[in-house]
Amino acid sequence: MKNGDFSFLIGGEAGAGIARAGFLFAKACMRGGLHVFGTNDYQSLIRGGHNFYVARVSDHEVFSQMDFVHLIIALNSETVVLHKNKLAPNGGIICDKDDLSLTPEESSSGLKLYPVPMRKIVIEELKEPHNLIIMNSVALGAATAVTDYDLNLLTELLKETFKPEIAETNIKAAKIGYNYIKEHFEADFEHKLGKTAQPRKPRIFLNGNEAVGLGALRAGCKFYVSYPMTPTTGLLHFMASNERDFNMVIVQPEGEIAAINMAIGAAYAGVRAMTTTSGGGFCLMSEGLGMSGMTETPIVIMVGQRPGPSTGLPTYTAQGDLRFVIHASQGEFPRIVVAPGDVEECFYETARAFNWAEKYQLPVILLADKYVLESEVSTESFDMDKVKIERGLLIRDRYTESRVYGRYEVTETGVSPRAGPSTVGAVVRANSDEHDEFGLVTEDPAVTATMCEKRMRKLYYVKREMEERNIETVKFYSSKDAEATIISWGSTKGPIREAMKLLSAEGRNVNFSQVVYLHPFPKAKVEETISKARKIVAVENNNTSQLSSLIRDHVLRNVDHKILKYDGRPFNPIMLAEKIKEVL
Amino acid sequence: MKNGDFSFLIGGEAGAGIARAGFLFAKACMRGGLHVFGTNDYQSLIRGGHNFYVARVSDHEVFSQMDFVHLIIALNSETVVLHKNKLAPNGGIICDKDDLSLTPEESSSGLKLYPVPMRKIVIEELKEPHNLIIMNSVALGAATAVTDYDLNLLTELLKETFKPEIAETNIKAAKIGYNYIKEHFEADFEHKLGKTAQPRKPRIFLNGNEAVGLGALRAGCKFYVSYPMTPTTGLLHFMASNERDFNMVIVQPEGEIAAINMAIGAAYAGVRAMTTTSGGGFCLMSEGLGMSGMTETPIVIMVGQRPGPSTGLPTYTAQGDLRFVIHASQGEFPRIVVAPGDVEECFYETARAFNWAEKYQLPVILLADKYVLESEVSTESFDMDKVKIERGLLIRDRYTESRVYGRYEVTETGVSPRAGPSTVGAVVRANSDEHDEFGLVTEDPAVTATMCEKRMRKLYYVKREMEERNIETVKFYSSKDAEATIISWGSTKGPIREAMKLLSAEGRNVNFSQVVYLHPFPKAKVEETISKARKIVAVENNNTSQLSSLIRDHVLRNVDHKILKYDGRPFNPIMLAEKIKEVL
Amino acid sequence: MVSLKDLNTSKKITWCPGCGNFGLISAFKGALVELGLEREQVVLVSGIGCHGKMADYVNVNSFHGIHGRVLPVATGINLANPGLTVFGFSGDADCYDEGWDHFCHAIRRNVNITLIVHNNMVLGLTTGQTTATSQTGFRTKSTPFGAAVPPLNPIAHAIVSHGTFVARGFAGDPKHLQSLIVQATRHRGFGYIDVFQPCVTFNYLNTYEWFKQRVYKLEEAKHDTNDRLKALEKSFEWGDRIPIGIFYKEERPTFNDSFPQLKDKALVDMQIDNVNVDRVLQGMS
Amino acid sequence: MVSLKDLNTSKKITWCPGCGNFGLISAFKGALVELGLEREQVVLVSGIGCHGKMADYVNVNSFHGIHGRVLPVATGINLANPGLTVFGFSGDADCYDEGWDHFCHAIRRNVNITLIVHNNMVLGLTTGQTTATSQTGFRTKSTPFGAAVPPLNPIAHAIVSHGTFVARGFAGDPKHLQSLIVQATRHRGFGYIDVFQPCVTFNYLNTYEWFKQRVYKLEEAKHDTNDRLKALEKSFEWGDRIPIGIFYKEERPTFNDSFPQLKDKALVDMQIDNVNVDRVLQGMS
Ligand SMILES: Cc1ncc(C[n+]2csc(CCOP(=O)(O)OP(=O)(O)O)c2C)c(N)n1
Ligand SMILES: Cc1ncc(C[n+]2csc(CCOP(=O)(O)OP(=O)(O)O)c2C)c(N)n1
Ligand code: SF4
Ligand code: SF4
Ligand SMILES: [Mg+2]
Ligand SMILES: [Mg+2]
Repeated sequence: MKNGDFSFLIGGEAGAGIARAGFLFAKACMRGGLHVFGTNDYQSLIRGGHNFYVARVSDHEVFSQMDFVHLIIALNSETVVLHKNKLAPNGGIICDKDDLSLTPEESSSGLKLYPVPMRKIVIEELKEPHNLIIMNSVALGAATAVTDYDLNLLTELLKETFKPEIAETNIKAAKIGYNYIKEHFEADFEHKLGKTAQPRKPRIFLNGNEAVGLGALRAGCKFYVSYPMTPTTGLLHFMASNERDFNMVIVQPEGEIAAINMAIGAAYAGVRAMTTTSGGGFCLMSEGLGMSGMTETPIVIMVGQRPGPSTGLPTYTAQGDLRFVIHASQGEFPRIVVAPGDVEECFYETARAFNWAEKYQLPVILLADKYVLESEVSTESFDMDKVKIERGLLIRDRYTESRVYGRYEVTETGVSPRAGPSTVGAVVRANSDEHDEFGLVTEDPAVTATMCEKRMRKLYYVKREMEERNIETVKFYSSKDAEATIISWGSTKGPIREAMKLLSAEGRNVNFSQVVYLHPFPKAKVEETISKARKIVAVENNNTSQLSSLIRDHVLRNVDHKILKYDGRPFNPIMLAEKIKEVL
Repeated sequence: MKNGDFSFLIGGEAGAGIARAGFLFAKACMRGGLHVFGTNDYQSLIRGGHNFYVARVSDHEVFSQMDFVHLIIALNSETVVLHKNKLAPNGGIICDKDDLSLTPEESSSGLKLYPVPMRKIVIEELKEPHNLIIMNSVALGAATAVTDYDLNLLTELLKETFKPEIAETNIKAAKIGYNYIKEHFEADFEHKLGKTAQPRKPRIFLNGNEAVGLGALRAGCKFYVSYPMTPTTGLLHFMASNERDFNMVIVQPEGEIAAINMAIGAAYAGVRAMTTTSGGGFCLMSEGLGMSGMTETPIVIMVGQRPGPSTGLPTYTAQGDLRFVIHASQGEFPRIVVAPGDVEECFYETARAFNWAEKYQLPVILLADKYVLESEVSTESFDMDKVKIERGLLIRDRYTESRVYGRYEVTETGVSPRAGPSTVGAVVRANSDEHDEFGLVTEDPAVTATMCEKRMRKLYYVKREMEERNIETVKFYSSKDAEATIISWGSTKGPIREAMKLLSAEGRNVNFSQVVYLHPFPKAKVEETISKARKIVAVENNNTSQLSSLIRDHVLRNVDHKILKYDGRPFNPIMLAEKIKEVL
Repeated sequence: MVSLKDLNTSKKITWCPGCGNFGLISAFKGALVELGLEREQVVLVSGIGCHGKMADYVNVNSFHGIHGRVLPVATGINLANPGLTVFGFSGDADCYDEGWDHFCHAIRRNVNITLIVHNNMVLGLTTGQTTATSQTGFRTKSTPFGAAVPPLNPIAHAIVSHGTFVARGFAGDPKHLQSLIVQATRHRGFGYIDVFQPCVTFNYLNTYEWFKQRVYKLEEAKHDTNDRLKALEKSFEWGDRIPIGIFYKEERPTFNDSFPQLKDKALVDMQIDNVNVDRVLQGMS
Repeated sequence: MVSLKDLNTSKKITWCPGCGNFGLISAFKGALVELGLEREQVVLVSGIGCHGKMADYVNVNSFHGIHGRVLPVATGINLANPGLTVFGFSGDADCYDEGWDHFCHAIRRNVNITLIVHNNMVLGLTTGQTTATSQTGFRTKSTPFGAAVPPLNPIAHAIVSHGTFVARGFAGDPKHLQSLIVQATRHRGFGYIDVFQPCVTFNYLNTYEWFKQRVYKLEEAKHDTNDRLKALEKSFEWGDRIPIGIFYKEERPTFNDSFPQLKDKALVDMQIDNVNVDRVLQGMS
């Protein structure tokens, strides 16, 4: 591994098991003690088309994929055509020997080719002509050999992943692929992974969806309801698979409107409830969002952004919904919007979201995107002790005060003691109409104004708690003699941190201010991080630079430059570093 | 009429015909040549409760109700209890003589009472014990007498309003009420309307809903679809009543999602289509809104704001949805948001909205509210010649270019020639997925970026056209030596203009900048109107001052003061003037 | 156990005098007393419309939600705490127009709740427009030329959706209605009652008189509530005679039953202070 | 008149090899040719899902809308320009889950369009979760323990919603399906066809084989398509034998018919340059 860094790309048709194969090889790398970041690029189709998984493997922590790769594992010739320009010097390509369209054109182009008769192996040696998907195990075996990696790490994973018989075939396939390379090619590939040391600390390999799921499990989410929508479907699957072990109820309802209303019902009854969707589904949830705000029913909503407007590019990534989630639903009510930028934040912020929701009795929106939710990364296992369950003013079992219980008692903090409907001695009324302290409808102007203020006041106390407890609403990554401060939010974090490394290797330093909480906007902290900046550069996966608009709105300051990408793809670090240099 | 100004209030239970009675008396005043502004305050119920209609009548133009009234027409005693504190010096109260709860308490309080045995008259004289609603005609007759007004104007209107037999009874009732006053009381009421001159110019008396409806009729709206929701239901009724005369299709569908999708279907097919709703329904429409943006299908959506969040106060007024409608729906796409502040703007901006929508092939949102939509005002009849139909690049019947028709042809302005599906020679594909020029799905990054830019570019040309044609995106009402500039939007316009008059009568002058187009934000014009302001004061019917946030965002400037009202009621001029003075 | 007088709230009832909702609310209150429920065992979920005001007028726990969403909210409550007896109050527009999405799905899930639809065949609170159940020809301000489309038949849809308790009541016969509510509540599964609820203000067609002349009781007509096809046939009966009572009844597992993890303990009673996720972490390592 | 080869687009078809959608699309293209329609007379409206790609693969006017909203878009098009022949292509999740709201309402309106539902009993494009029509026990990543709830019966709902043409086809029998599409299109009113469309990737239960062993044709069984109750009975048949073909047929006025103002001229053909509103102004003066 030159410079401690190695990237591979595995590509082929949808249905060829690309994502799984990429995941397995990447995970094998983690098992061998390396750091890994892997991400999946796929189209909105089930078979055919072109999918690829690209992963970066390193002996130091990695935050994103790289612009180039060292090894292409091509399950079809299209993969070579589409990606060969990404190949690093002395990179190699594993391809199917009998994919004839390849040989004449490519072999003469100086590419280092490792043709393996993958299809033939599956059909003739493994006798599985109807299971061509096994080609990818052959390819993974070959890749292990080319990179001189430990085959056991791979076979072990295959064993864990598949049912016994299927695992056996795949292991056999991997071994054949491995041996084929060892037998037919020189061991002269420059970008070897080599034998690796044992992992130092226990680590896990997971994507954002799973990290959010873990956070929800750990936070005691008991009711999860979601109508499938890319890129959040992975979380639905994760939650469903854990439903019984964790005594949860998972519902896939008739649509997103049902989803959010069910979640609100469950939360009213007293359990921690969550729903997830993407933009289109969130539109449908927006009326329910307002009801959560008005009835002061705590729920957590994860929104996985993808490029819009409308159906847009369902399987790609974007950050176009920031303003929408902040302002969605009629009228004014408090909400919290937090945008995790990596799996760690996905986990901790999800767990914390349930606390915010219950303590302040409001909806919390986790604003993620395809890139963070569906990219896998190796990370130190999370610290479960850091997650504390704080349920706020929750009355259990019996209400014993002498005054009549009022669900919407006007208090200094705006937060009213919350009883569940089975509380003896309390009649618990939630109301989407404007209401008095007892939840009875009102049209009185004074009560209306009071209740509006009561609800809005909660945001002030949220901000105060954030300050007092030193919540990292903004994370600041500083460099010495920074020429500028990058400001961004969400999943652009990874490529930005990689770009910073690249820039600093060239002696060009920038700071990075990651706004984690977008609403309530951490004005003071953002101001602090940008006030001394020589230049402010916003980096976002959208067209209008929505964060810049928030900064103008709250800090009354224009950013100096915007680097925007709205083609559905995440930033690549080198390209991003170049763009940053252009504006420095 | 002292100072040329007279206000009356008629109140009673829901179901007592309060709004109609108020309307009729107000309209009678207009017929007599006076200027009138009338507004209805009612609760979310059908019978009982308390409703009132308050109107201001004047010999000069009036823009809102007043804080006080000269005559209370009380159909029940509650009306007196609730409103007597609004009575101007020497004001009077017409009440039911036999409403005993009144006499002891009120008669000694120095209030000028005109007790009329309304109920008795209806039951005994008119022999209509089951039609107590006729009491209001008795009351109107009495009011005509008290104010020494022309009874013919009222009876004429009663005749036009009701079916012959019913009209007759009501006219009889009015006459009895009239005569009762003339016979039993001195003609010493100070606030007489007196005999009035003939109207000078042809005028009409209508509310915002009707003005929007007129605009839509005149603009050739052919498809109107709406699920009933206060305060826009009046428009549904207006459109339905004109359906056949104007060859339109009016549909009341199963909900708002159906509504917007039907409108989009009709617009795709080539007709001008409109839908209306309030915040909750707009939530449900937001996904369709994005589809209109993505498919570039022109539609007009009127949103009638009412106090939220959620169900809130369904029959009251607010301006809480500004940011929501600007940012609703995932992803980024062009839209236009215009907020009419009075009936005139309701008419002209609605008519123009259809032009914007079709010329730029995007959704246009008319952001109104209960106050403007359900308040009636007398106004000079609209100038129909000012409404020009501009349909933009519309291909009719036959596509004859040699190149294959591409619905999303990339053009400099971002606007592509639009053919309807029945066009011979063109295959017309609308697509909510990202698409190429022909409307076929794409996932290509370059095409994605190009199409995003193509769509967003339209906003630039919208702005350019607005400048070139001198569209009043911002209206500026200036005063000499203004101490401050009020900035606001929508229906607060009326009370602000009245407050300005009050202030200037005291020698305190302020300017008023009315932002009519909220999106794209008329940055330059707003900047211009506020740049020289000694102080900027935002006036809004919401809690967070959403316009201020837009100003910060676009003009990078904080307003100096905010006068906010969020109790569901519109501003009253005197109170508002007081608040303004406090911050001058 | 609640008594009738405990069930009043401080709110003045604002339904129009004579409104069918008066009969309905008294039947419901009577049923609550008859069922012998404690207040903390009951939750009332209501939609938006005249019917939605039930939440203001009955002094039990309530969730007065948004228009059309009674059923998902009620479902969430029921799943979180199956010990609660959940009543949904919806309107014809609320349930059969805006909320139609949820009706058939909640029924086929056999969610263990009771749904009472105030079917006045008109949008009451928005001052009288047509709904899914308005009669053909019904003239309103949104359909000045009369509703053109045949009404939806919610009873038939409920039967077809594998409904396990499908009934119709009449607010003009509160005693009968009360008995239906009691039976629907005791029924294990989705108890559905469509209630003819005269809107005296806006529905000039379907008046008390109109109903009284037509309704007859299925139980008196010896209708077999176990025969799905017969039940459907009865649901089509609409003319001089219109049946009320129970159309169809069956036992099958409730939605709750499909979650064995709810068997011993309600979600709401589960400990969440220290959930152990080690096993999941292991799978990721 | 379009010919088969005119109907292809430049898009490569990305359905899984063997997908039932191939049979369906060929039946549809065949029907278009058989119907002798000109391209400019046809609009295809599709939802989101594998089925939605019809818009990409048939070279006619199309509106590829959002998930679940095929019917309202198609209704809008039809009302604006009744001269167009509008086909809706929806999926089981698209139509019976997300879009359920619209199904019964469009049918009772008798909108003059044809609706074809690609019923593969699974969410295809989102990688295989249960839908409203998934069989009880069907295991997916969202229901690892098997779907607990009985499936919706869309045919029965269509009949109960006053459907005027209610049919079921099978993508494994494109010839029969083509004939159904032709008849549904010629039918004046809402032509509805639920199509068994095997999803070879995610539906391991309802395979071609499974269907082939079970389906039989109603027309061969001498089913009377005029008998609503019989049609319902047939719609309940689900087991060793499952009927395809036309369940029920009747003539009644279309939604268009209820707008006399559309009789002579389509909305889209009306002059809007100078609409005279004087009469309305008069009423306001
Ligand atoms: C999303 C949404 N759309 C529209 C409305 C306006 N609205 C209030 S009540 C109502 C209808 C009530 O009719 P129904 O459900 O039959 O109840 P009823 O008043 O007849 O009891 C409507 C449409 C709303 N509150 N929310
Ligand atoms: C509002 C919304 N929710 C969810 C999705 C995600 N989504 C895309 S396709 C699909 C389901 C497709 O299932 P079906 O309609 O049965 O079509 P099939 O793929 O099986 O043909 C869903 C839920 C979406 N696009 N929009
Ligand atoms: S409007 Fe109709 S339903 Fe509503 S309270 Fe009055 S009578 Fe009852
Ligand atoms: S996933 Fe199923 S429905 Fe979709 S293309 Fe593949 S086989 Fe067809
Ligand atoms: Mg109703
Ligand atoms: Mg499907």
